[in-house]
Amino acid sequence: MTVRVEREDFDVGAEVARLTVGRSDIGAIVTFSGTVRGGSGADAITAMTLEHYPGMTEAELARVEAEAGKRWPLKASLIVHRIGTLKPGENIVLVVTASAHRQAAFAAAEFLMDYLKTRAPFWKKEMRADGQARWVAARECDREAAGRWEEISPPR
Amino acid sequence: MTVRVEREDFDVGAEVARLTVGRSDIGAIVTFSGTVRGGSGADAITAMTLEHYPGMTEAELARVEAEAGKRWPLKASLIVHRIGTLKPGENIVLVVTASAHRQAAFAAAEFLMDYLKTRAPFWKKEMRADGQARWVAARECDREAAGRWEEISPPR
Amino acid sequence: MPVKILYFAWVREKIGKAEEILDLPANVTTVAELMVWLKGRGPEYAEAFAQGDVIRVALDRNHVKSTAPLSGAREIAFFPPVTGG
Amino acid sequence: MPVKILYFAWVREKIGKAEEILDLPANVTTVAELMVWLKGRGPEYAEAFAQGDVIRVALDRNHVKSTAPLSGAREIAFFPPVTGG
Repeated sequence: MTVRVEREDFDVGAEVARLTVGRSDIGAIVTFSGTVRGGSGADAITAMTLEHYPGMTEAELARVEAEAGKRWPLKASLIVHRIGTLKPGENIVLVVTASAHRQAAFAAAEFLMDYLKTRAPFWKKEMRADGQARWVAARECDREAAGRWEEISPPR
Repeated sequence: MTVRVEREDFDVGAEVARLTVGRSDIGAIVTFSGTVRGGSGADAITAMTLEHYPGMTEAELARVEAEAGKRWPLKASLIVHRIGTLKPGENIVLVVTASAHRQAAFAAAEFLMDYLKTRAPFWKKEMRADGQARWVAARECDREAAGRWEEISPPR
Repeated sequence: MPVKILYFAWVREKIGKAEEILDLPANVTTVAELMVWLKGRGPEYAEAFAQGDVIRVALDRNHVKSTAPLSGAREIAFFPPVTGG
Repeated sequence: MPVKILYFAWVREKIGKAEEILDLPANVTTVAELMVWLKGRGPEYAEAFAQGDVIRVALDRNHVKSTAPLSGAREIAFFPPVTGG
């Protein structure tokens, strides 16, 4: 159960290897990588800057990860979130979940992403191709996605 | 959209990089890795051998992948399944899905795994610590997991 | 018309061969009839097909039900429920 | 009692500073009251908090609603809805 906030890029394979090395109790590993989309036409962007609330971010991600560990029988999990200025195609966020079976690993990874999107104090600013900079607006569908976990009891 | 059946191990990070290199239209990448569990006590295993139906396997995986591509707006996908003799902790299967948004990538990866588990002609034989060899029995919960996709209309 | 028959996993082990080419009698027109006919070929077949309802079938590399007509398939495969992934 | 106030993203940009230490009047006891009081500190605050209902608040690094009492929090942060991930 690890949380990191950093400027450097991550390598999905290396992170999975580190999390699972020497273990034979894991049967299923799910990773989610979020990347910067470049958009197109009037929505084309040249870069994205990620600002966060140092201290609260780590605390919030750790709370979210602990909650996932209570809901599903996870063998290991990892959240890495980058900050600073990123170009289209670059990695933003990585979530890894490992469990004995795939259902728990999939559900926990989705849960972590949904909660991270609505609770972790990060803000994205897009640098647009037309020279304008714009703070990204929160998406209503992310609030709905997070809301669904409050009704479902976990499939333990 | 690629399908491979092979003896060699795969590297999750390298496969993701190959699928996404030079692309800025992808926002979400989900990977699923299935690995050999070692079990414990009376269920401890020393190795697992994977047999398949050459020709049909590739055709079935391609059909499953094409079906996922019809149901969700995928930018890329990959299925790699290993054959031969594997030790506890080793990789068995890799599924990668890439889309603009995470919901499609998650759903398609789960769908691919559920269908692969019930349709792709692979059979596992466990070599047990007590010297016995045993064909793994199909799990009813895998049939149920695949069945749920026949009722849901895709969230396009 | 000779047909290629394939066996996988424990079906293969019980029958003792991975494949064979057989000429099917004209009255064997469905998968279920083929399984009954194969059972008559010897005790190893009888044992392999003893639990016929758990055995899965593919005609020319497509999953079919046991009620399916053979429909001129050139390659017929018998195997247990799949356990990959 | 001095309190550390933090501003993030466009709240920070509108106010023109990332943080400040302020002594709050005794009659400011809830998040909502603090937002009203901050609005009175100048046009940049008034603009930042003009759409008070979209601004999110954390007390000592925990999300709270705007109706929450300040309860002696030492660090209060104002920011737009989060957009990470």
